[in-house]
Amino acid sequence: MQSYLYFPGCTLRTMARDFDASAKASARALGFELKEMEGWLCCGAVFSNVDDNLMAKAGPNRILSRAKRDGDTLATLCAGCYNVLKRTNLQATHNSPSQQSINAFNEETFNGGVEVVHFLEILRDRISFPNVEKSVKSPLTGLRVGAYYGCLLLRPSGEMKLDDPHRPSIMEDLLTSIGCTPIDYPSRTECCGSYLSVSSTDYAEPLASNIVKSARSCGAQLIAVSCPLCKYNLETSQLRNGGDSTDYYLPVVYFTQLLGLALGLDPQQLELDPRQMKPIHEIQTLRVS
Amino acid sequence: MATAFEPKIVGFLCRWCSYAGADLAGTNRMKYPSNVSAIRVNCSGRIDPTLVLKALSLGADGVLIAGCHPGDCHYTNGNIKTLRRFKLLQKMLDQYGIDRKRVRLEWVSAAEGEKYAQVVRSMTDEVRTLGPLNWKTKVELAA
Amino acid sequence: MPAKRIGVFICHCGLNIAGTVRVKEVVERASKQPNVVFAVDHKYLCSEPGQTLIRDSVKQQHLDAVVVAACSPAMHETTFKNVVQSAGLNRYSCEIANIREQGSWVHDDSDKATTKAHLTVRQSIEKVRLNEPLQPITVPVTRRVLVIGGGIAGIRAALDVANGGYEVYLVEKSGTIGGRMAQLSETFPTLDCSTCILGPLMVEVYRHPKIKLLRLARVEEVSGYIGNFKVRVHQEPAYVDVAKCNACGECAKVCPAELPNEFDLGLTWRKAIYTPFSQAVPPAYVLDAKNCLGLLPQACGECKKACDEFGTSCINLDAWPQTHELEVGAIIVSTGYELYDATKLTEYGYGIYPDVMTSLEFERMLSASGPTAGEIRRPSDGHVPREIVFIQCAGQREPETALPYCSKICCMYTARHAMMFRHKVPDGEAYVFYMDIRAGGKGYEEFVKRCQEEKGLLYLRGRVAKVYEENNKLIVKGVDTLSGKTVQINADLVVLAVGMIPSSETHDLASKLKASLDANGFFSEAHPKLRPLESPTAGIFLAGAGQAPKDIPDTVAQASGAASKALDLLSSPTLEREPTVAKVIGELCSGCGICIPLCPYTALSLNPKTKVAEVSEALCEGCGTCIASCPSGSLSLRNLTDEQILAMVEAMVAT
Amino acid sequence: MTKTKIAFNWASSCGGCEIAIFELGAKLVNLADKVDIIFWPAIMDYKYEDLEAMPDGTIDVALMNGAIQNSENEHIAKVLRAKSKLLVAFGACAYLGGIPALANTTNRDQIFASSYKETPTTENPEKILPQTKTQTREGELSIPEFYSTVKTLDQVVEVDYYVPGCPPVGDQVSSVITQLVDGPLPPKGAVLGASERSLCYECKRIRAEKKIAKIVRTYQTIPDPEKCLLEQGIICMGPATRGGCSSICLDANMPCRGCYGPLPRAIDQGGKMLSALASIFDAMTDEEIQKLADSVVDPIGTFYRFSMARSLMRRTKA
Repeated sequence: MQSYLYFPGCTLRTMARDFDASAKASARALGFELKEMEGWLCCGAVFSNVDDNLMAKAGPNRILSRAKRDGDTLATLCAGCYNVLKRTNLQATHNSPSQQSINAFNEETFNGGVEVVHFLEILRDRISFPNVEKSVKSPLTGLRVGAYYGCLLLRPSGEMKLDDPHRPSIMEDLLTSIGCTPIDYPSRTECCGSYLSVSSTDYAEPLASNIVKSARSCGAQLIAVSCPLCKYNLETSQLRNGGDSTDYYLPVVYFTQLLGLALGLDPQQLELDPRQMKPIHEIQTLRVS
Repeated sequence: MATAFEPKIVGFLCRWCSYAGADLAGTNRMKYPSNVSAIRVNCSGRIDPTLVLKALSLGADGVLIAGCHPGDCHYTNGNIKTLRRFKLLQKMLDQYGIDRKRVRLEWVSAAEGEKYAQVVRSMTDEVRTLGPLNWKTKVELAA
Repeated sequence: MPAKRIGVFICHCGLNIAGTVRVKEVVERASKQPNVVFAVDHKYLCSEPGQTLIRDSVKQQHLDAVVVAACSPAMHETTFKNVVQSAGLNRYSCEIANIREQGSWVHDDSDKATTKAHLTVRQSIEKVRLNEPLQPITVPVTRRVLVIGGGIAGIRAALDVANGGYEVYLVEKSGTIGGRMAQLSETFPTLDCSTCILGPLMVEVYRHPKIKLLRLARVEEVSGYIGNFKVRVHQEPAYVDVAKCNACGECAKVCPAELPNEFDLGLTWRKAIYTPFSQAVPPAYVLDAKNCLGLLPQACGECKKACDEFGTSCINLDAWPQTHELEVGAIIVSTGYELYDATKLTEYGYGIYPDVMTSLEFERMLSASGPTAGEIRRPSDGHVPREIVFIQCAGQREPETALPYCSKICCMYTARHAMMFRHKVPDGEAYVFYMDIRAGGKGYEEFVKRCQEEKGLLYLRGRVAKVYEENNKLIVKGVDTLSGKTVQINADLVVLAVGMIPSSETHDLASKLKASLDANGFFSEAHPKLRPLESPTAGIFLAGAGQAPKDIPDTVAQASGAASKALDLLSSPTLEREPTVAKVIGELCSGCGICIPLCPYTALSLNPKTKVAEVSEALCEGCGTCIASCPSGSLSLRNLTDEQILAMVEAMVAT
Repeated sequence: MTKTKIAFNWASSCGGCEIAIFELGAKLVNLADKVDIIFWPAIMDYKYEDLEAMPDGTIDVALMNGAIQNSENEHIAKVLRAKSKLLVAFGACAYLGGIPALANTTNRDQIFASSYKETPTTENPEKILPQTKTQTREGELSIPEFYSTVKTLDQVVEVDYYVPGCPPVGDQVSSVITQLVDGPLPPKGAVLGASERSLCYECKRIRAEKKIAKIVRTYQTIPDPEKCLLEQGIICMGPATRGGCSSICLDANMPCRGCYGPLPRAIDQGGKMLSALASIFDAMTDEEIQKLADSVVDPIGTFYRFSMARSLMRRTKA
């Protein structure tokens, strides 16, 4: 079975276990495996992307040089980790003075050469969406999903090169291939507030709720994301706006969970809770009647 | 000792692109090491591997040939003919045991002052790390 | 022959050289070189006193050869060769040592710069020692000019050359001359109607006895060299006899093939037989063979029937393409510009939302002859827009994602557009997003100010992040950097000031002309300041936006400049060429033939009698590729022989 | 009348040059009334002592063939030089280094290793290598010192004339000897018995356009005997090699190997041929060019087959 070296990252071990589980399960269903890399550690989150703090870059460089021992491709799920690792690898290739001091500090020379890919890329470029479509067992026909990208998947576009930063389509294409009806809404590439939701909630909160509103007003039944932090912000903003833990108006799920469902996996295995399943039940009952 | 070593690099620059590019580096006051002194030829196509070998045997530590980018040659494709000779020369340099880094072919356009400066910087560094060639003495010692 | 007496002259160039290079030391060391009988320095050798110094020293010191160590030969080689010549020496007994551009300006360390300067001087001494006196090669000049591109630049240049008394071929790829300018409604800053000022010039070209207009034509092949170009031009037939056609338009009425009208950028439709626009020159219909239902075999022929009925019968569907072999002495390139593909700027949604349009499309809409007869309407629903947003620098000054450069004209026409809008829709609101206003030019700043103040335009200093559609409005999200706030405008129409790029065939043409292009694909000039009208390739001159983005006044100025350059070249029946060409040592050449196929100018051939190679000096450009390939060393380049190159190498490495 | 005193001697060579002289046969006899051969170890029993015993300048013309590869070669070259009025480097080895000089692509240790240890036919369990001095019961034995770098004759002694060829062709040899005996003597350093133009000048093959789309080696094809070999993709050194050999190899449908050496104005025979060959590669893109370049097997061995010792670089990095 084709397998990809895989970097989960902290959140997927804690808050976002569902992301990790659903991705691994869907991968298996699609005939490949996510093989967790040896001795991974925290990618340093977006803090590693600042230029003037080399210490923060030591972590991701270590991860990559370790990954390089076991392969030249490293798969990621969390948009944050993806962004950090891909850009760290890119910076390393330039072998700048700062890179040299990082290497000196880490006592291991890393000058790039790891292809950091996002799970979505594997589906698009290696498996191909038509093939995904072939392996769909129970298509989510009629489910209106608003794909939400946020920033880290796409920007800076010059470095990430995943998709058009202004009008991306990779998630929509995936959703279409599993039967959903993707919803185009203006805020799908806007910022969710990131960590500001912790430090300065008042500023971040409107950003997130706008996204939800905009998705909703365009008729989305559900938002699909690829970043635990985005998911957190989109959900909590809804709680703050009168929703409560048992029933809030626009469920946010990981795209891998929808993929899993379409591939005929069991909701428990994908760690989908009832309220997230609600819209899916709706369309299914719709289909029955 | 090795740090004191300043390589002597002979530069053959085509008049229309690379020499103009080198001039541009000057006009923009870009700084680069003084190890390459340039000989202006009309076209990189003028350069014959024999001249490169002679330069090396005379005591040059490196030779830089620079011409227009493929397709931009002022003489249609003189630079392609240089490329043909260069690739075969590289093969022979390997046999001689002369590091390929000592003989470089670069495309530098009249607009690429910074590229020229960069080429000179990197080549000077590389040849400095390789150390002196002094071929003549090597040959005599090998007697 | 006795050893040459060499004089070395070293320039301070003020502090440009002397600031880093210890000139006195270089003089000192130069004077110790073999054959150097005189060495001296001067503050500015290129100045009159400097030149006199050289001239006098040559006489007093009885010098046979001179080395001038100064700026790049690209700057003053000719100057100093002239000086040496005026002092009675052969101009090829002068060599330039470049100790400024490739010396003092690029090295900080005074010791190193000085040493390098010395080596460079030594190289030149070695070269000049072995130089042979040469006489320039004179070649005849074909006193005719080819102008490529029939826009305002080509029109102006053609007229100037023709009025100067020489024949001109004007090659235009489309069915009419006029180019971009014909598409404009008004022109800034004077607001006079574009076609009104262009029209007469177009007619003048058409009527001019010395101008031969070749429309629907393309340059296929260019050979030869300055003064003696041979150009093959391929011309598609118009299928309509210009002499007979009275542009009645009956043919178009019956033509069944409809397609987007390029002149209106596809905002209107035209037939397969059509006239590009009402003032087109020549004033006749053209058949667009590609979109005609069929000529071979003839599928329709309605147009011909109609035309014959009306008695004019000027349509000939059996016309064939023509090939013209032109012989000209000079070529003026005025190939103009196209617009950057706005669909690449996905943040603005051009091509997705019908009401996002380019400035040129808006321009057509403003034009009385345009799709809406000058009314401003939304392409989507034809309503008059109330809120309109102009986005300047769309895809410009963005090295990472789009064009790195500024197209120079957008600030001006955007002001005009916004002003025209407010004029036509008084109760409308016009917003302009800009980075900064570049209104350098006579009356330009005043014009922009006037538009802003009189018409109450809202200028917002900042970029637009994205444009998207929401209930029939275009939501424009941007930032106003002056207030530091993000702004959202719900607009009815968005106009993008997209940048100018070289027209699509520029690269192809450039390689045919052997003329180089710059990093952005525009024709590069021989010198950015001192020779802005010439391509580095001798005999080729540049006019208009094909060389760099410019507005109409600049284009016309450059066109007239290029024309006078061409006239200058044609003014004498012969011209002198560099004699530094290849030569064969006949008694050593064996005629192996290696060199023959290598010459791009077919200057080399094997003499059937002697069986050895020969060089045609009129054709040889002196690139030296043949010399490098000659296995016997019996080919050599005048004044850049292997011996000279090696002497220079030795001068550099043997210290 | 006094006869011209001639000496022949050999250094590091195959003996082919000796045979070339011997093959003069009758001509040699005709020379007999003009010349007196006073030293010719290959043919008659002379000892070095005999040579060393001669007063300096005894010999009028000495023709020495073979390259200088060991101390004996060098010693005898010096002796011969002292004893001779004119010294001629005879044949490719003396003039250019010849085939022996291909040893300059390796070195003494490697040569010894392969000759005395590695070759399958070698039986040398104690791995004994040649020593210049060996102690035996009878006393010390010595053999010449083997050089790492093969030299041309004029790299160890002053040489008056050169005669190229491996070996020099017969009629050239006799005319050279006659010229040296009867005079007038050519300017010092002249190359005798060869043309000033390249072999192509006397080559009878038909030339079309010089273009090489594919390199072909002689064992891979039977070339068209009418057409230029280079244009058939076979590396023929003709263009970079002196004529005068009456193109015997070409007549045998074999390419020129370059034994007549570089042309008067050529800085370096091999370099010049490399440049000429590469220039006519029928390839425009980087990949195509690389492919053709890679298909040239052993550039040094091909382009410097006979002229390694006299080339610009003279040897590979030891």
